[in-house]
Amino acid sequence: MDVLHHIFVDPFVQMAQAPDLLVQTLWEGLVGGILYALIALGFVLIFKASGVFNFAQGIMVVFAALTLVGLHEKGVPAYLALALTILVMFGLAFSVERLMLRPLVNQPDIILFMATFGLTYFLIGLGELIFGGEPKVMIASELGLPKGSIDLNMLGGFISLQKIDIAATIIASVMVVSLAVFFQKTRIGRALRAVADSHKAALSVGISLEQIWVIVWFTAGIVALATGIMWGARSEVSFALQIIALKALPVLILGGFTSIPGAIVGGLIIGIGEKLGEFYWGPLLGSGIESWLAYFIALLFLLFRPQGLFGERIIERI
Amino acid sequence: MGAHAPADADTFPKLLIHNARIRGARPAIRHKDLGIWQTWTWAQVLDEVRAFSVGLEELGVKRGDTIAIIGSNKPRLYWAMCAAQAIGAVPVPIYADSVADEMAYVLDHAEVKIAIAENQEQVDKLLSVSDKLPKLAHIVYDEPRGLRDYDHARLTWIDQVQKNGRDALKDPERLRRWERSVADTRGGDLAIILYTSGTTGRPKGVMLTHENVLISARNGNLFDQLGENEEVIAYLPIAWVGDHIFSYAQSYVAGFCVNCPEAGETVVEDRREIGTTYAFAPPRIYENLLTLTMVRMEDAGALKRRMFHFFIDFARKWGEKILNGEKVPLWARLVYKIGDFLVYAPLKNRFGLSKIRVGYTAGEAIGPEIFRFYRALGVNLKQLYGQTEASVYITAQPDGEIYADTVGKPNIDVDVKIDDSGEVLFKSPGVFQGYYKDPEKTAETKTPDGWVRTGDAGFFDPKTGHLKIIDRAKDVGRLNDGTLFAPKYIENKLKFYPNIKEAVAYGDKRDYVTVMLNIDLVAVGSWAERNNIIYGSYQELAGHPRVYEMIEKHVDEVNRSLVEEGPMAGAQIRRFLILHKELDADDGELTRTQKVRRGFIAERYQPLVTALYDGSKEADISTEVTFEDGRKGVISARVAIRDLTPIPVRKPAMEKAA
Amino acid sequence: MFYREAGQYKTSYAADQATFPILQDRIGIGIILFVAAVIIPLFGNDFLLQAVMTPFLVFALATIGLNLLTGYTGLLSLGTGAFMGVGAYACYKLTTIFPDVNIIVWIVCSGFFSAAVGVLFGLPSLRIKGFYLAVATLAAQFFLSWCFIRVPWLYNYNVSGAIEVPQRSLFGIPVTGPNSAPVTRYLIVLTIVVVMTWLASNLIRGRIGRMWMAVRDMDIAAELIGIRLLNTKLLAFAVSSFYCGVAGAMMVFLWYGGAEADVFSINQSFTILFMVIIGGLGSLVGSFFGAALIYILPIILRFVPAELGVPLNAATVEHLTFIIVGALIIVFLIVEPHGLARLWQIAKQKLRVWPFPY
Amino acid sequence: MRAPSESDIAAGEVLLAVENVSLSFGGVKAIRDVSFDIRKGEIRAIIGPNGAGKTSMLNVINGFYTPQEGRITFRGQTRNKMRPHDAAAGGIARTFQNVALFRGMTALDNIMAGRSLKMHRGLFWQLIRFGPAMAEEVEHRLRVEEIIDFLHIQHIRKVPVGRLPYGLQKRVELGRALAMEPDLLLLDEPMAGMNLEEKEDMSRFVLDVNQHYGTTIALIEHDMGVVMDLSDRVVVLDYGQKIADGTPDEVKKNQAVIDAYLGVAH
Amino acid sequence: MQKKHLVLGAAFAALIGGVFVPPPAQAQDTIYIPLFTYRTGPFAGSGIPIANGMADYLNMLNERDGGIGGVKLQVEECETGYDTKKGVECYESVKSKKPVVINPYSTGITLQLIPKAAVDKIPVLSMAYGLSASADGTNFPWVFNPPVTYWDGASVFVKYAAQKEGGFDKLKGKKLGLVHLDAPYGKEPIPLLEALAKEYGFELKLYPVPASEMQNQSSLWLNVRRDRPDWIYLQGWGAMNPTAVKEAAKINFPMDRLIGVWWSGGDDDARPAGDGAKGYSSLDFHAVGTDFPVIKDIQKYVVDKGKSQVQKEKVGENLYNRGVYNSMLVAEAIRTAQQLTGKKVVTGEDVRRGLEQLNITEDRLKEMGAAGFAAPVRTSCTDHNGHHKVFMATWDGTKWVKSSDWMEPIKDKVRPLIESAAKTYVESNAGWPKRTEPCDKSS
Repeated sequence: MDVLHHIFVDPFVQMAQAPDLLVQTLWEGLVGGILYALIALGFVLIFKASGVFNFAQGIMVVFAALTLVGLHEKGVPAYLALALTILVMFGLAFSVERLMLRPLVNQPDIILFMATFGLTYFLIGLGELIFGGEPKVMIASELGLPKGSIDLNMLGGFISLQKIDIAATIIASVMVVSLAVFFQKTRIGRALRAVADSHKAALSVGISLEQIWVIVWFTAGIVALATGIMWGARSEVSFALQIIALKALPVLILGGFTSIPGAIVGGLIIGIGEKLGEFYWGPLLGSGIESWLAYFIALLFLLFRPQGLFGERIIERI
Repeated sequence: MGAHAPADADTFPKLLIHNARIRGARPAIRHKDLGIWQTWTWAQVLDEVRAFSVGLEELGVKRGDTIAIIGSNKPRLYWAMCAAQAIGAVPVPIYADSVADEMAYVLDHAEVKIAIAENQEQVDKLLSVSDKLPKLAHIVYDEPRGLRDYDHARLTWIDQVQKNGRDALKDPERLRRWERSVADTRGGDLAIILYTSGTTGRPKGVMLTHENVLISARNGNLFDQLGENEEVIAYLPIAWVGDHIFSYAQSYVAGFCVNCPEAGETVVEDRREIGTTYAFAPPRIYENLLTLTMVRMEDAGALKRRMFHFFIDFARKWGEKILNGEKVPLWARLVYKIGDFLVYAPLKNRFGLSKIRVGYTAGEAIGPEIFRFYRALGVNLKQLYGQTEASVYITAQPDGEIYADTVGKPNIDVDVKIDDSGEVLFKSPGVFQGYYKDPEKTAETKTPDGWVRTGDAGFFDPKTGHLKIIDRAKDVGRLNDGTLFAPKYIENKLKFYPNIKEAVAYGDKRDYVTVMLNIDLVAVGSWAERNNIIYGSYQELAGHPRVYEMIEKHVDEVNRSLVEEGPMAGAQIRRFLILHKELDADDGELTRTQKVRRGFIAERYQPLVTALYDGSKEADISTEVTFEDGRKGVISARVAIRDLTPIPVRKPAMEKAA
Repeated sequence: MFYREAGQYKTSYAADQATFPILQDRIGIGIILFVAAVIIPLFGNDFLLQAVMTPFLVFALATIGLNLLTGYTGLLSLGTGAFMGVGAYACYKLTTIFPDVNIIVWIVCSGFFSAAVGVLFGLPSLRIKGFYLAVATLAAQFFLSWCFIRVPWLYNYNVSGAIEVPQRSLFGIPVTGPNSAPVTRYLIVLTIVVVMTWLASNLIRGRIGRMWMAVRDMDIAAELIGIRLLNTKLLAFAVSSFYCGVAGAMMVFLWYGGAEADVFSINQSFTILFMVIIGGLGSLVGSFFGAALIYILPIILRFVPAELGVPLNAATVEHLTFIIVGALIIVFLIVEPHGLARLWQIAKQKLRVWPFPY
Repeated sequence: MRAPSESDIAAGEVLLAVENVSLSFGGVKAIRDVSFDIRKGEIRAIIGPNGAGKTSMLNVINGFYTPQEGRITFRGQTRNKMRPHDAAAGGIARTFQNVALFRGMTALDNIMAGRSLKMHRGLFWQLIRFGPAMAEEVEHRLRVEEIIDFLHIQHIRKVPVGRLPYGLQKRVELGRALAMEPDLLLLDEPMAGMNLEEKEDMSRFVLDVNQHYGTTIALIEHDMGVVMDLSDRVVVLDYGQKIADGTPDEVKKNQAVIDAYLGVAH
Repeated sequence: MQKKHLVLGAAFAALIGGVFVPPPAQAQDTIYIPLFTYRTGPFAGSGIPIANGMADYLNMLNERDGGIGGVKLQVEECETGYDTKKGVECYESVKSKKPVVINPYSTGITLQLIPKAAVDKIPVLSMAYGLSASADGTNFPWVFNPPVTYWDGASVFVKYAAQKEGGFDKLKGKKLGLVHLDAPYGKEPIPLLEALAKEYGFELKLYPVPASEMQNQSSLWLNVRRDRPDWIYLQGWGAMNPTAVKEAAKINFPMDRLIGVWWSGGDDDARPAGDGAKGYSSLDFHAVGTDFPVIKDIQKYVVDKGKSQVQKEKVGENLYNRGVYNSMLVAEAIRTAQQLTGKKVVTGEDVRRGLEQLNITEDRLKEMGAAGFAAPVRTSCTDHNGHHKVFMATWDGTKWVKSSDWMEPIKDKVRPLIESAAKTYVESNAGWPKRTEPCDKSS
């Protein structure tokens, strides 16, 4: 009975007793969730357009952030570094398409998945070779990102909102919205959506498949850069950051591999869910359950909707 | 070797009993069936044959009855022969690919009482002509598939026949009766009637006694020292004397194992699996293998192709000498060893000839290049000259005395002589008893003092003492200017080229020599693919100008070799054409053993022959053809004719030759 | 070239379905086994035995395990590391609770525990397919990793939090623990791997293997010929996890000689998946190739600069190794997406039809 | 095992009865209130224009789809929901419109897989593959080899089916279904995409199966000639509804059928 | 396809056929010191400065003194990536080159090597990391972890908190938190802290950080915020540290009450939080900065000559100096071994004796040019650690500054725990060898 009490009563009592903490937890979950969603967005973009489960998205985050900071360290002004980094990400997208995707076209999914593993290794080696393995400090202030926090005294306590988190939320939202607009309103966007349905349809829009791949990988690169800046600012820029990218996976199964809104909603559910779980229920198990909680949440959803939250229902035909 | 049958085992059933006694546990016959090599030992075969035999008796077979056996190489069909012989009946094997009418003729002529058919296809053929065969009382079949719903009043499954036999044999008296029946059959009794297709006319039934076949087989075994450890694969028509000797008689005499392939298309595969030690094949088989090899190697990578050709050329130079045990420098032996590892042994492995001890080619002359190719690889391929009327063996090449252009020395107990007209005659224990119900023909062939006319022209090579066959005696002719014209000789030269499948030469009593050719679809097709020549059919490919160009080169080369050889220099090919269709046994253009029927072809393609001699550049022809399913149709075509510039004959050489 | 198949005929289905129906293959495997069991132990140094061969074999077994699941049954799993961990921890618990039972028995038995855990986490496979399933298995990976750290009972409340391999002997010869000779451990690993590979090859050629492959190739058709999908998939999870578990136990007891939980991390799972795919999905021999390539290639690469006398520091070599391995993976996939096994198959086919090209 | 004659069939016992079955996906009605029966030993054709619900009907019969309404009685047992593997265990086998072979496996293994239900040796023996397991394997291999022999596919026995031409794949698929030794064999367009010769071969096999093994066959086929030649009785579907049922001759003369087919041709 | 396969096949054949040439045996006129380092992987941030420090000091000895006692040192790095698997591989590959001591630089690798050390006769120096129990020389004759153990460190933290609170009795009822990496390394202080909590009546709160969540600690720090512990001890590593410091700042945790173990005291750990980290302290047992002759020598002989991989401005950082300190211990152990044996080229067995008889006095430190750089170190046959003094270094926003006196660990609490842990270890590892190595008389 005691156990049940701890599970079903206690946490809610706590929530009621310290609403400030609850709000703070929700906020942290929201910010974390948005960042998860950003990484997941990178996955979704690529998966939707090329069917590639891009395991390298995590390392792309690190690589982008590292390039940015690394260039700045070499004396390049922050905004120029940012521009150059975007260029580098384009170069990466282009090379990936040329050297990896094109020769592997029409291969089974798992092979492409594997290839992105190779890409991960390659980028780790390359990144460390060029920029060294030391962790770097994100040049947040140089890029004009705010610092410090807004502490709100309310709800019988205080709620601390990091300005960088607020910025992250805004930037992420802007990116999501602009991507949505890009997909809905522009010609290329429509082609990208078409390609998800059928490659032929995309061709009829007048854009080659190759171009589309470059574009999605480039877009994913930009998303990775944004993620890298945000997350880098929250802690530091190091290769350890790629582990965080794994968190995008439960987000993906939750939201469905092909759904942009799915990635966003999934990210938020996972972010908030795991923070609440860790904060209120974690201590029962000795804390640190965050490492697997997200997967269990996703798995639970999946058992009821095998195609994810926003995935399309599959009718099997024979 | 020592385990040869005692002299009193003078019939095949007696040999079977003997084998079952002394090597009962050794394999007698294998059949690739249901994916694996089902094996029967001699003891098991005896059991099967005995049951079969008694079963046949139950069906009403009496001593002296004839039993037709129709089908491909299946153990139970071989058993049927022995089963029939055991009760004094005479088996008459029939070519499985005969059309119903051909079959009807033989069945009628041989007065067959019971026919043993392999499957539904053969049964259907038999039933379609059964009203013409009042004597045919019953049909026994091997594979029941599709026959379930047939009226079984005159139809029985072998299993049922054997079951009846086994049931009857439960009575010990019945067993003794059967054994008596075996014992009562003598070596001098008729063992089998083999119908020869012959190049012209109706088939003739060659009657052979047990002794004819048995002694010939025994001498053949002695000649090549064949023992019970041999493995042979039975894939040639069972109605052909060659198969009868090699897959039946020699196996019974020596006690070795015969292997029946799974299906026609798996013979090569099956031969490889078994790894035959003793093989027998008409030149066509060797030719096909070689053609296939060369064609496939064309598709190999450049490096591999070069290596292949290097070693093959090397083998052509040294291989035969090594095989013949001649003196060869050490380095050549070493290179040959490397070649053996890289090319020869793998090649033999692919051919299924890795373990071959003795391989024979017979039935027709083999292209010397083809012959040498196999010998160069280390395959002990030899030539043999034989006939149904001789129970095969007339002459054969002893080990170590191999020449591409001879057919060897007379076999054990065989006497050979050449008469004034150049025709070869022989006398041997294998000499047939006569043609069934045809004393006239018998008398034509068999002289009163026991010599048999072969119908082939030949002579003994004074240098080697070997017999050389030039051609059919009646086919050797002369051009109008008196030049010797041996059509087969020329045809064989042409057929050596992988691109040429068949050749028919004309020239007797004409001014010059002309040929009609068939291209080899596999070889030329692959060549066409490489040269981006598009074609839709055989006809189209055969008529293609570039194909003509290529073939013309071959013909020209043949002319050159004729000139070099001297006596035939005057018989150069002046004109040729490529036929618009493949010569086919179903159309009567080839014999069942795939020999060209020159006369028939000349009639059938009369307009073409005329055109060959009237100088036209092309000619129209339409011919009736029989499709595989038996339907008939007409195809017509316009065939181009090419002229060749004769190669000048060097005078001094001529004089010397003369 | 080396294949001389003429004269190798089968007179029974048993012979036709033998493990190595071709004589030359039997000879080849005999030579390989001889080299592995006699030559290497006699002439190999400790580095070869302990840092190359033993790990290679352990990885090969784990790769076979995952291959049974992913390559043969078509179920993608990223929880291999954790299943290996279950084996290792189970073995540790067993041998500390029952120290008198032969350690090799426990190494093998530990597979049953990981099999059970595997079945548990395989349950979602009925409803979830493809990458979704892969991500779902990550739940197992992370949860189990967490357990290895968080359940002190698993590591006997060791202060270090790691499992330490006690010394155990077989016929008086120490086989685990620091006093055991590398060669002893190598031979035990070799024996277990050879036997289990043989068993796996039996399995995949029989009814169960066909059912797995049927599910892999077309699950709907498989169901319509009467195959129960859930049972079949769970069996695959069980057997696969069993293999991984034994590999995990061997990893700790016969290779590392002690381990922390992070040995069985997500990276381990990825490494094994690498090996499966590079080696070739659905191929046992490919599992060995994959393990060799992924594990041994970096070792060789690390030696290359030193052997060539190029003065590169260790870190640079490591970075270059990453780059080269990454690039090689991509190149391999482009050249032969079906893995080294397919390459081997092609080579073998070429040798069989030699000198013909087909 | 003898094949029943036509009069047998007319009076024959009903093997499978479909009663008032309706099936819909979302809002789309694939089958509406269809009833018919299949009698033991007959060859029953299901025909109809494209989209008539023929394949859906087969899917309902072998449990792949569960109909919203109606009952199915197979061998006297009535059910309206059944898992496909239960159908298989009950003796229903089928082939597919688009060949659904296990592409990575050889022809032999594909057909052997069809015998999974009949094999019982467990994991332990499978691992050892010796003694009873091998005996079982050999026993079933023999049965499979008989089927291979029956279908004349000896030469492709060990070829991965993915490499086979379409016609042979269809044959292997038939072999796999036969390996299950079914009471009822459902063939979904067994001759689709074949040339004349292959069609004749396949027709021969279908008849042989019916005769040789006494298997009841329900088949969907577009080639009217084949249908008329092969089948004992024909049921015609159009837009998910049954519009005719009877012997080939009866159906041929049925006005509704003629309209349906002509309607398609418009 | 064909050619491609050919090339690939050849490549693969070459790989498989690639004979494992055993590394050539070292010429025995040098002393071979392998350094297990990790300049790659998620922990490279901490690994790189340490690796640089270790290598640079030894190279400096070669450059300046021509080695130790006239014998050149052969220094070779082996990259482990902080991966146990590669660590074991490194060990196997260097084993045959007769190393005199192994520096595993990873607790995971150390645990693997502890049992092997006695067998292979190669001493393991796990300087202030590894298995705390290995401080017991009676049971672990081949393993050394001077100058302090994690338990010493944790005890100093408690002592420091007590001091600030105004005495040990004031700890009663206080909450002390441990934010630790959820791995054996991070959990190491728990038994001691639990023992002390019982002793002094404070409440111990545990905050584990899973390795995969190192950079995602916000919920954990929310827990901290809820629990409001009075003091926090940070036992972190790699990317966990800067994130923790940042998060602590974010919830306005008083920085002067956040104390890190020495492995949480890297410059890169504090720097990302910038001003927010001001006041954060970490335990340390050696000085920071370049104001020591020995560091100057390193700059002069090694760094300035471009013989180091270090960025010049990073010389003297905390973890760099940690590497230097580690190498000092190695060098002193070799020197001691040379004195004990009279041999110039010493073996692993000699160095083990050297490590056991280590006695770095103030005078010796001065000689080494390291006066004030570290506290004197002394080990013995039974005590392989020494449980030496440590001090607090506090982040001033840009660098670490010493902010306390040298503080003695609570040795009487630590030592019994060590002995009992060693006993447990030996018991659970049946067949653990009894110490047979004789004990040298202290010189």
